[in-house]
Amino acid sequence: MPPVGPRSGDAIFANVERVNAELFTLTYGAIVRQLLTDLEEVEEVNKQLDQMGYNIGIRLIDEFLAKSNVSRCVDFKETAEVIAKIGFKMFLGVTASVTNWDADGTCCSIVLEDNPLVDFVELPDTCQGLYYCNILSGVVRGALEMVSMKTEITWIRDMLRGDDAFELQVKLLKQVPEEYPYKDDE
Amino acid sequence: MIGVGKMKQYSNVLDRPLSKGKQEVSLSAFAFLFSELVQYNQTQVDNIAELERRLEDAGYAVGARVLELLCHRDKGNRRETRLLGILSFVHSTVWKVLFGKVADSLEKGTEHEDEYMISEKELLVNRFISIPKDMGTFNCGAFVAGIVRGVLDGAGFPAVVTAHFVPVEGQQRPRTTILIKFAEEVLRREARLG
Amino acid sequence: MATTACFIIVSRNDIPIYEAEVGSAAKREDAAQLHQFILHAALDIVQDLAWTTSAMYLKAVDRFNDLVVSAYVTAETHTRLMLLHDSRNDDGIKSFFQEVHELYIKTLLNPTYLPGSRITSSHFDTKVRALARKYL
Amino acid sequence: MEPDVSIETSSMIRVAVLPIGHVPPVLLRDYHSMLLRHQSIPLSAVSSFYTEHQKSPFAHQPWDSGSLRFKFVLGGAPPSPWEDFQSNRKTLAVIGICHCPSSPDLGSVMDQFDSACRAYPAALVERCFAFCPADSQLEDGSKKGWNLMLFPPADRATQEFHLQTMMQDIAASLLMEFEKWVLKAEPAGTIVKTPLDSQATLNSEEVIKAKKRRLGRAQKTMGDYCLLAGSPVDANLHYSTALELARLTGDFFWYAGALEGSVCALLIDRMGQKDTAVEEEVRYRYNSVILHYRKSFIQENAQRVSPLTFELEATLKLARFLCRRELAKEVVELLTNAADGAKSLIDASDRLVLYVEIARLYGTLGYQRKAAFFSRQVAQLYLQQDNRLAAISAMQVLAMTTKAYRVQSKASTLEDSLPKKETGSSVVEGGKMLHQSVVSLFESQWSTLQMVVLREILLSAVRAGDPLAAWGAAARLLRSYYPLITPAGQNGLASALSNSADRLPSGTRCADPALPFIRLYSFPLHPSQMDIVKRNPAREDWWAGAANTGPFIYTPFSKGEPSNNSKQELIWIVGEPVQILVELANPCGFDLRVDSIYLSVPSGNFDAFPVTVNLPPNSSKVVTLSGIPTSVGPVTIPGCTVHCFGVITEHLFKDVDNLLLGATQGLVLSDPFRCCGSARLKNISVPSISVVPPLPLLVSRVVGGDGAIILHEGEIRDIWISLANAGTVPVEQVHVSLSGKHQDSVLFIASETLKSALPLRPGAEVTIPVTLKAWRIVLADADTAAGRSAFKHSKDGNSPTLLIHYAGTLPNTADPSTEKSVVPPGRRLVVPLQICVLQGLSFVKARLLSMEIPAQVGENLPKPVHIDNSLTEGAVGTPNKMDRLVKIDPFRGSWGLRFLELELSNPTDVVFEISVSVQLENTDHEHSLSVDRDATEYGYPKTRIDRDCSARVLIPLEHFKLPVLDDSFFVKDNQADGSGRSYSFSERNTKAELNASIKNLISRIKVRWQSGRNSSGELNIKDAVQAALQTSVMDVLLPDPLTFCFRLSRNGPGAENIDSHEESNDQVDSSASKGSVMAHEMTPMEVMVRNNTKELIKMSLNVVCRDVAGEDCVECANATVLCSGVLGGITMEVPPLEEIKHSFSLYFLVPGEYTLIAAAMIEDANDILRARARTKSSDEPIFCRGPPYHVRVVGTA
Repeated sequence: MPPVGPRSGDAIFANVERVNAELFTLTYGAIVRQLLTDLEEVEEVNKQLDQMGYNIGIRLIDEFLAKSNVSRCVDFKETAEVIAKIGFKMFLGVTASVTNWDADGTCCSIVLEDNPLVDFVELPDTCQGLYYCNILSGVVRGALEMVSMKTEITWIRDMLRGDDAFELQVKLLKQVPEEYPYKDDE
Repeated sequence: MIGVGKMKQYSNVLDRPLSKGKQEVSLSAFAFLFSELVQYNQTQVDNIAELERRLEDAGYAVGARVLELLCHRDKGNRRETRLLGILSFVHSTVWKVLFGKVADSLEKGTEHEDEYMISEKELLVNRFISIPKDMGTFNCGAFVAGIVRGVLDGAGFPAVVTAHFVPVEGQQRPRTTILIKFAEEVLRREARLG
Repeated sequence: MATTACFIIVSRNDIPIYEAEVGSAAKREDAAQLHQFILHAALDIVQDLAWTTSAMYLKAVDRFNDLVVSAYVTAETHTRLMLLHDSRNDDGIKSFFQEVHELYIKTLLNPTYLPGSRITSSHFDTKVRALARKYL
Repeated sequence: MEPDVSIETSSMIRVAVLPIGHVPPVLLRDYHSMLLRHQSIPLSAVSSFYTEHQKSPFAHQPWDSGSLRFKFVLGGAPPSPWEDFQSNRKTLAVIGICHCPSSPDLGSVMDQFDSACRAYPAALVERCFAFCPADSQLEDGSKKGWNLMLFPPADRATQEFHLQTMMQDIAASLLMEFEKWVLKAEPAGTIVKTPLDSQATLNSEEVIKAKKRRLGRAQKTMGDYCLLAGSPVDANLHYSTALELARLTGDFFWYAGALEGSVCALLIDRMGQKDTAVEEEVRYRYNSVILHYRKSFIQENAQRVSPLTFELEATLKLARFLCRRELAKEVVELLTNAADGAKSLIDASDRLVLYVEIARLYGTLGYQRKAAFFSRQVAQLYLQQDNRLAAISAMQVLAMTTKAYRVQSKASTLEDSLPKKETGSSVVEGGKMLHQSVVSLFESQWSTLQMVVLREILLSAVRAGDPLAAWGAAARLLRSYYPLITPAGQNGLASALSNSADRLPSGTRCADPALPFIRLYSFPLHPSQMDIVKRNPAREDWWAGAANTGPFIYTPFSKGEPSNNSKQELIWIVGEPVQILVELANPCGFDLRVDSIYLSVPSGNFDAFPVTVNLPPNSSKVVTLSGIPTSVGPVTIPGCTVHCFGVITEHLFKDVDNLLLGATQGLVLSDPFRCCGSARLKNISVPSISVVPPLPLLVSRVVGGDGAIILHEGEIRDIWISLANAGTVPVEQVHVSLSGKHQDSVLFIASETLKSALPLRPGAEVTIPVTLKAWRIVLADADTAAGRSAFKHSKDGNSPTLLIHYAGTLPNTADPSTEKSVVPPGRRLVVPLQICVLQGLSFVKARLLSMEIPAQVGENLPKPVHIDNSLTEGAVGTPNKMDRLVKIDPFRGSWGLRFLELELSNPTDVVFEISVSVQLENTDHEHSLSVDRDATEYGYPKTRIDRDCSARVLIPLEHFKLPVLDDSFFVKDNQADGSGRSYSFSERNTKAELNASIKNLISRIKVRWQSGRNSSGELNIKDAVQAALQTSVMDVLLPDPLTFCFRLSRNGPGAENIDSHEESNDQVDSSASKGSVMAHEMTPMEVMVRNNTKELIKMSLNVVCRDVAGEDCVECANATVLCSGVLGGITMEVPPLEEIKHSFSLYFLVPGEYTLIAAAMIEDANDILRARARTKSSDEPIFCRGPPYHVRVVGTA
């Protein structure tokens, strides 16, 4: 009996297998550390993190659609909401909100008050310019691309840079006509 | 804008209380992250040994921190000064916190005095990773081995820690054994402390 | 408040990763140097002592003339918080150590901080000094 | 206070050892060491010399087990005020040491000795040992007094033995003296005092107490003597009484003294074997010793004298006794207390001794850092007393601390490098935690301390006048801590360096490098000119496989982190200079002059050339260091040898690498290169280099071509490359191959010329031609200015390169002996052909023109067009060229004549001349009887195009018309005009054929250009032409199914002779005149219809005659032309490829111009015809019309 409409993020999160957030956080920390050592340049690290996120995003979407019976969201507005309310919850156990819609509804912000990635993190002067959570933007971008929405994502606010929250600006570049090559093969 | 950041007190990690470690994320989130860790490191190496070393380094960074955190939070600022103490700390406390369960088993190596083994039927990091044939003996457990080494080394018990697949009869998936070989200085000290 | 108090955190490899003269006495370079020499010398004793107890706070471990060295060994055994002081207020020192320890843990957990490297965070410094004023 | 005291000290007989006369220090040390062997003389050995005069006071002397102990004090010591309190402080014997060769007069020696002895009133025995006396000395030596002992020259063993007996003798005599003393002392309680008891105290005491106290002290003293006499039991007896009395009289000081004695006695008695019981006992008693010394502290004379030193000594004694790792805690406690005493010590020298002792004890305890701390305290005390000797001692003491503070000189680290590593790796298990291993490698860790220590070393070294030590210290200070030192301070150090260098002999080496920092910048493996290729003796073409590798394959910076394990192999050649780039950094605030720097090569088979470098403040510089391998074998280059600040030092690359690694980890002060604004670069591992015997060495040069070879698009030119063997070995093998882009632009390489020149002796040179054909500039660049784009090209390295693999002799691998001797490698010379392609003529467009030139009716038969070569060859500019340019056959008709018009423009600044030529196969005219020539070429006049001009060139196409219309073409035709009709064979196939035919058509058109004298080429216009022809290719190629023509048949039949080809042209010319017709005459005419198809064609022919107005002037109302014979609807059948004649006559009434047109209605046309006619419907008839023919009618109306 498939529940009608998308299930709530909390419901899903309650049912999925979970791990200690600290393992997650520290592992992510270790990754960032490695990147900083390997790539040396902060810009490169940002790129690599985004790439990693993208890789995750394009794989994660299947699970997302499967677990939350989100009937594929057609319009961008709806999609953004789903990501914020369900997506973040079911994977990171935190909820995000969507704000700052622009007039033509192609650009909005996903705001994270609470972000397991950055527990303990403080950027030293040597790492200024590092978008520590850049992997998130990659994930969102990748996932959206799988539902055929090309987006451009930029950090508006970053707690590690002293802001009061994390704000991802998601800008819809173009929406490729609906087609789900990735939906079937599972 | 960075300057501004410094002004904001709440933004500073030192002002936030240490987390109670009750927070959780979905396993798949970790799975995705971990597989990226592995894949990234694959691009940085040209052989399995190197890859395992890098994973171990990543793990070490986690272990060293976990030790400090857990001793403070879960053991009320007691240090482990004895070999068995630290081993059980790894086997139970660390495992419980990180993997949500005590490790399946902790045994002393039969042939060597300085060897100990922590075994896990299904190591968390190996649950969602299937090793391609061409990567032979590669074991993602190297990451966990790194964590263990991080804890031990941090606590002053330097050791060589390695992860191995050990086939179990009656099951097609082998279990993973974390092999710990302590440095001789550790054993010497143990002897001195009696 | 202690007239003389020199606090350092010594990493594994016996490198000071944090140093602070937190005494009320006027800072004099030669004095500061002497303090560090004394603390450095005390490492030998701390090293032996650390393995004889599972407590982190080792109390006063050494002294030179009227300067006492108290030490606190974190779980990551190679990291030692050491305080050189002329006061005898044991509880104060203990709580000082414990709170600094917590700060250290937070610093350590920061992935961009490489264990064993200098603690450069300015917040850390300010908070440590605050604690010193509070407890010493 | 005395150094080096232990509990047992109380039992030691102090002996002053004095050099008499001049004794070389070395010898003195030697003699002293000989004495040291006899620090303890067993009583058993003494007995032989011992003669009992009276009853010995030492009742319980252990003759068999006991022994006398000596403490030799080299140079003696001033008498101590505490001698009475502790007899072991008395100098009880004096031993003079004299080296006879240096002091010939023994008499004076004795005098000196005697005078020396006067300084030791307490001495009971005095002997002067005179070593290796001359014979003369031997005899007069014997005359002299009894206390001169001669040691005749002899082997060591003998001397040892001699000395032993002497010592035993001394021991014996001392023993007897002790007995005397004790006996003497017993009855009369001699008053013994210490500086401690003031007159006051003595007087104030009441008699009894004073007596008791005296007795007690006497007992204590006797105890001391018993101890010295090696009789602990007797000693103990005296001590116990002494203790008793001292306790009663509250004589704490002496109580403590006695107690010390008793402990010593206890230990002596136990023969030094310690069990816990003893240890416990000693600990207990000594604590009370310490306690009582403290008790005996008397306020009023505290300033003058205090028992503190004794308390401290006692403490040290206990500490030394307990000094074991297990008891560390206790010992530390004792030592800490002792250290506390220091500040209340009055005498600075006492403090010195105290600290020295504490340092030592901590050292033995294994607390190096503690030891270092107190050593430094000692050093500071020394430095307070401002004299050279003190400075020297300070320096030495500090030197001992350097290890603990990790500021060792490299010189010292070299020795203990191994254990150091071991400990390092134990902390860093497996050395995996990179940053940790780095830290332990890096010099600067606890900078605050380290800088202080180094400064002190520098200071003491300067005072002590040890320039080398000073230099080393300054160097370490500057190198490791420059970031923490102010520019002023840096300058100070710099001058310190040069000052100390001034005091050093030139060419002095120091283990500690100062500045600059040197890192490997890059390792230019061979310049591509000298690539070395491993030669596989097995395969003949050893270059294969190596060939495809471009010149830049060996790039030292490979992707991924520097993996030192996978080191590159690198081969150098004896006698061929090599270069290595290193980067120097001077992060300090002064100008740094590096007098010389060169690669240091321990393997020694390398001549390194020194260079001088000046580094401004905070600057870095990349320097090329060169050298020449001198002999075969491996070469290792760990670093550079630098002569800077007047001293020569070794700078190892790996040190800097570690430092930089540390910097990346944020573990070290700073990265010297970064702060000089130099970029960070991956650290480069020195490849493992091996030197091989000389190889041939080819160098290339493009003859005349300085730099790039400039060609216009499509230009073909020869260039000459000269190859010279600059090596010392002849070139035996050579193989030329191509690589890089545009390989096809190299048309020909005369590798044979090269081969034939082999073997190429050293110095020999050979020149080979290479033919190049310039490629086309890609349109992208075409629009950019020709010149620029051309140069860009040459930069892109998209010119081809010649790879010349060559090698010297191959050792004949036949015999196995040479098998193991490795084959000398081959080499590869890379000759990049720097081709710059300039844009040439640019092709604007091609289009098809068609024009119609009416034919004349004449007497002759129309003949198929054909031109014989005689006229074409180089016939440029001959008068009749025009009609060749545009070929008109008046009879065949030039109807629908087609031209290809090429429009060319010349954007360059040179003049081009275009010449068009068309090539024809004669097979086109298989029906003509012309003798078969495989190809004829039509030349057309050259067209000159000035710079920035454009010109048109016409190429007539009718030569291409095919004689026969057969179906194979229709299919193509059909494809060509894309009519959807279906055919037997597949489209693709036919399309291919079509294109083929077009291609072949096009390929016969060549447009060549020429510019200046030696640059010429061909214009590539194929595509353009194809585009132009594509649509109408059919019309170009295909003939009409029927061709018509008219002629006047006035000279009857038979005139039609087709074999008169020769004069065809002039006939054509004359035809116009001949073909004129008279009015008012019956003019017989013929119309001929030729069937160009392969099938018979049925048709009805119509002939129409029109006047200039275009009116049909036969079939109209007022006809101006009368005709006999049929003109319309003539049905006829024309067999394939045949002609049919139809005769008729016309009678022109009016002179003028008329036009005859023949047309035919083809019945039941087949597909071919329909296709040709491009009709769809099958029923509609096909109408076929010939070209118009003009007839000029002359005459009068």
